[in-house]
Amino acid sequence: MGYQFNFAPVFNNFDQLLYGALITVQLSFGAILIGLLIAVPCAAAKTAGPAPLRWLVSLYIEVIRNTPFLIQIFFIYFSLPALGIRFDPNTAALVALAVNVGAYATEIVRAGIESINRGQIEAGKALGLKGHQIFRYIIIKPALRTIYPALTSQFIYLMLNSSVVSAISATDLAAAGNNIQSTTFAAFEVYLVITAMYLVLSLGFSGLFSAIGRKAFSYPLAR
Amino acid sequence: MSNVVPENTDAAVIMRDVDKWYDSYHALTAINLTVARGEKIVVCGPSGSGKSTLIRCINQLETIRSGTITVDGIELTNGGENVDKIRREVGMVFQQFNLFPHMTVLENCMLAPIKVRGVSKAEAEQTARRYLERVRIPEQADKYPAQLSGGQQQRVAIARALCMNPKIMLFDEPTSALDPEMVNEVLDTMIDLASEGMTMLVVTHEMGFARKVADRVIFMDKGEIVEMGEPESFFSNPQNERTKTFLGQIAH
Amino acid sequence: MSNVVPENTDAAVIMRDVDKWYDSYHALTAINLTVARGEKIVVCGPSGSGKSTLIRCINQLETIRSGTITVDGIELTNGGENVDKIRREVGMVFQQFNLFPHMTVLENCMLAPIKVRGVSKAEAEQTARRYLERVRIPEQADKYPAQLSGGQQQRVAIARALCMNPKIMLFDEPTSALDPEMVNEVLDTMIDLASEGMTMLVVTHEMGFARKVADRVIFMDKGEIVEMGEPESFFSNPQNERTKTFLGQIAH
Amino acid sequence: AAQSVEEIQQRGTVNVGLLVDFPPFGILDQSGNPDGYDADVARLLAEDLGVELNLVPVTGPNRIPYLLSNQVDILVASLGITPERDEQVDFSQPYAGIEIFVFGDANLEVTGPEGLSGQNIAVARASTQDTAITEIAPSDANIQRFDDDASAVQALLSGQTPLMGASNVVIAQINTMAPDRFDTKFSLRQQSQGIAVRPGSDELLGYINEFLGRVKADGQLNALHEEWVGGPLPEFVAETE
Amino acid sequence: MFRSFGPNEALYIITAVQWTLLLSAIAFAGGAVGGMAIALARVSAIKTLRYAALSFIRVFQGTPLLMQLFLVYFGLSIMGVGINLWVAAAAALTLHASAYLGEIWRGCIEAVPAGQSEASYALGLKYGDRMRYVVLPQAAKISVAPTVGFLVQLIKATSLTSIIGFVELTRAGQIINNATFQPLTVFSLVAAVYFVLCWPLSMWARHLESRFAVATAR
Ligand SMILES: Nc1ncnc2c1ncn2[C@@H]1O[C@H](COP(=O)(O)OP(=O)(O)OP(=O)(O)O)[C@@H](O)[C@H]1O
Ligand SMILES: Nc1ncnc2c1ncn2[C@@H]1O[C@H](COP(=O)(O)OP(=O)(O)OP(=O)(O)O)[C@@H](O)[C@H]1O
Ligand SMILES: [Mg+2]
Ligand SMILES: [Mg+2]
Repeated sequence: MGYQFNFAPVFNNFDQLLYGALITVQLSFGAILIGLLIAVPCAAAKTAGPAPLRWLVSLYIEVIRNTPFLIQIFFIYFSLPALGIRFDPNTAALVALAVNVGAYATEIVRAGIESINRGQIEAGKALGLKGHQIFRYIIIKPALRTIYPALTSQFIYLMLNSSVVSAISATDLAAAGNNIQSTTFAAFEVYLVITAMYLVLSLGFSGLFSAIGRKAFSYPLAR
Repeated sequence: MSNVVPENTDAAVIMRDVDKWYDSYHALTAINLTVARGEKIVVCGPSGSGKSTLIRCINQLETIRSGTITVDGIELTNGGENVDKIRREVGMVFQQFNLFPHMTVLENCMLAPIKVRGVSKAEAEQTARRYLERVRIPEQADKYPAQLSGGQQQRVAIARALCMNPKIMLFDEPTSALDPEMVNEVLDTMIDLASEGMTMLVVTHEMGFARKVADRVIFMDKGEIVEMGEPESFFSNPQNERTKTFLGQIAH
Repeated sequence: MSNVVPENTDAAVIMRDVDKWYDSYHALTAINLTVARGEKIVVCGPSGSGKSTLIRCINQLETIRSGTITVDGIELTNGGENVDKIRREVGMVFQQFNLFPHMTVLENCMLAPIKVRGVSKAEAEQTARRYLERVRIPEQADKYPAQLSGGQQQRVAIARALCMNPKIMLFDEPTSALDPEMVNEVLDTMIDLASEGMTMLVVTHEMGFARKVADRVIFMDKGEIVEMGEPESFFSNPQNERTKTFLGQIAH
Repeated sequence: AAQSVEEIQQRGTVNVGLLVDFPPFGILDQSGNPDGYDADVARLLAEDLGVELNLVPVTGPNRIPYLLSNQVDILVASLGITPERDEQVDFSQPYAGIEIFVFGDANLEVTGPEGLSGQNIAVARASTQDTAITEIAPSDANIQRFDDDASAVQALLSGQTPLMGASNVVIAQINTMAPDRFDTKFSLRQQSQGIAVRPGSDELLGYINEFLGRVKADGQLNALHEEWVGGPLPEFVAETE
Repeated sequence: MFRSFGPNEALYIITAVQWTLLLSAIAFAGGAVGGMAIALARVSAIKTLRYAALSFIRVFQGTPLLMQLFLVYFGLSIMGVGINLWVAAAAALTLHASAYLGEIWRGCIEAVPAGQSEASYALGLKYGDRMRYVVLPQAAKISVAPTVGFLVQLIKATSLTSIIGFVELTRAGQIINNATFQPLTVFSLVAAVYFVLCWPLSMWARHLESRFAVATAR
């Protein structure tokens, strides 16, 4: 109603938005990679590890899954320095995202491991393979294939969630938008464009992930 | 062939007073069995009688509560390091094939030799191709399990086990998940293997196979070995009541 | 109810030049079939020949591409409102029973009469109990489907369909999901029904039932009606080659 | 859309946007209601208008959008009067004033803009400090922008940044909190704060200016300032007509 | 002006949980209605409806809730719909929840065997009765576990309303932190309160899931 849309400020600063998007992509991929490196051993520990380790992993998963990401990132950036642990904002964002996605991915990967037929493990044992070899060569790939769709949506959710890291002055896409918005006051226009950019990113991510999935899991499934 | 041979140091498998419990369920009771090298044994009996449990104890896929099992002169104590030694010498073929779906046929056959025996890739491949030839599917080497018929899959499973050069082969109902027209191709492979002198323990209800190949047939019921004998006398003149009933049923 | 009623005004079902496609797959080709009121027809044929498709077209669980189907004098045009009218007059029993698992037997039987015919709850219950009596399981009225045996479930399914007072009943392999010992209890129920004059189209391979009950037997292959005749001549003297082969197979 | 006094009086309430995380200007009291200098000024104004007061907590970066999108009628939100903002909103004469400084780690030698080189400096996004530091900082200074002043203070206190842009008021508070850890480096500018209305609301703005003139003259505003900030209104505010 | 962290501050944070709960309740209620509509549209026979629902899901599952909050908040008022914080938060959360619940429930509806619908057709039941008496009751049973699981996600998602200034649990924590400068204490407390809310729900969801797995295993 009488509102004059003005996208000029947005497009004049589009390079900032692109840079922010680049950071968002970097943060997301970094977190996904580290998150997987956390998740796979944690899931292994939770299915086959000693009791105290299982308990520890459960604690990690439950704490992360039952508290908001925003609180987690405040905690990491503002509270950890009191314990002598200090990250710059983008690193703190990366750590928070990785720790967060690691917990979710652990649960997903664990479900995948548990979906593997016992017969596969027994066949490995009967061939003389050791526990870790069975995990590495027999279990993990089919397990990841089973849970790949769930993992993919979790990764996309993580990328969207990363918009929160601007609260600790990380310089992601949302922060770039906030900066432009706060100097140009074209709030609606800025958020509209950013939202569209996130949509493009998430569509791009799911396209990319399914391409990776097709490549990585090309073996045929039994009918 | 030599039968109840107690202190036979040269036996392939010696089971002495073996008892196996699943929690409170007594699955095997006082099993005594000696298998000579090169001997072929067929195990039959009703469902739930403990046939699978028996042969799974031999390569310790199940742990026993009491008694001793000696395989190829190595005594098997629960969870000890001997388990690894023994599993290297014992090949096993399952009802459900259990091929690794994410590896080609060739990769399925090469994995254990490389990782367990430490042979080179080239050598593992050579061995794998030799055994695939022997089970008569050399041309399937680069396919994935899901692309093969059940009979072909089971033959790959046999080749995979053979690639470890085992001294003893265990078979747990290798043909019962197969469509009827594929049973024979797998049995033929097993007959070949038997004729080459492999020590074999086979759980099966294929009585034709038993008659042709077995040195001894064992009948189990409720966790016990109820009757044991050469196929001729076993089939024509069973001693035990339960054996008679059972043979009557499967003859149909 | 006046509609385009071609020659036989009194027929229960008339199919004229019916063609059915699943995308690019031609499932039914030029089907012509007239079913008189009170007639019992058995449909048989190899798997995939289109038997289910044929009877599912009659109450438009499948939509046809061309041709006409007239049921009880009402012409069925795809998606039109006549569909509702027709479904009220046609009962159907499936291979997999398809009882509603979250309702008791009684509720299963009462749902459609109340919601579709708008009868009162009391009346629906009375009807339901009557038909449960007729299929001989009045005492199961308050159980849930999962608490019944397969044969009992199928009889409930028949009762449920009867509660709508249909003029025609369709059966799609009603006994093939049942354990052998339950087949007869369901067939008996169907024989009862037939003897009371119900128009029935039954897909089944129970040839004993066909001999006893059918006025005509239809043999289908590759989406076509290949042969049609009275049971006596159909079984003793089939004309078509494919029919002969097929009857030879199922006779075993 | 422009706003008129009549419209507000007819409605019977005035919606005033203010910060609640900017002590002592905007805070929440023990029971969670907005309070502070800004809140009291708003109360005075509502009383003067003869209408109910509806205090709407806003955040630093979103203050102006709140106003422009009609969420609030007026901002009494410690909004520093700057030329850029003046293009977006209409400012009243100053009702408060602060001086903003670069402030930080006592062990750090910083005397002017060149001292910011290579340093991390925390500011509240879109605050006057942000603008001022962005203007003067060398290109290799790393300005970290947070959603509000408190987060920036938090970054300084937790050691995440050695420096921040802060007002005299915030500095006073940090010093009571952590005496001797930090000191003032150099002044950025004196900053008057104004009450803001949507552009074109001239009549409303006239009313507010007249109101501010009165309460400055009769000492009411000064009393509030004494109460909350602990000193009289700064000269450059009190003088302005 | 600086306070130290005491019982009053703790109480302030803990009482803010009521807003978190209220927001969650609103979002869940709105999401339940919207989600049901989306789920039904997704399995509808009408192509346009299916595609419309799919686009809705793509957009709302493909963009951050944070942006949705900003957009709804500033956007609706720009369009002349004068709204307050409550309406904005409720609207954005409802849209968000609708998209996710819609997808979850669609899966549950599709998990009801096709034979159930066919039997209903064959009995002459119309769309409404078929859904209401046959399909939805069965889908509902399957949906309990994933729905409870999503509720946890929703409770956590309400923390994002703090970014548009809504004073719920997270924002209360920030405010107290700004006054006390004891982030370790403050954020630990806030996290603990969320944990107390969410953990029992997570456990319940897991319990339901395993019970269902057992039920379907037979
Ligand atoms: N992991 C297990 N836990 C508990 N009980 C088991 C387990 N495995 C087998 N059993 C029980 O032990 C008994 C013997 O089982 P086993 O599998 O050896 O029988 P089988 O003779 O091989 O029967 P089948 O012909 O059906 O394969 C059965 O009663 C079975 O229920
Ligand atoms: N929904 C469908 N989509 C595509 N093709 C279908 C569909 N339903 C059936 N068909 C195909 O149509 C053909 C006829 O199917 P139909 O179910 O009528 O066979 P049938 O004679 O009932 O077989 P059976 O004895 O196995 O039940 C089959 O080749 C089948 O694969
Ligand atoms: Mg067995
Ligand atoms: Mg069929």
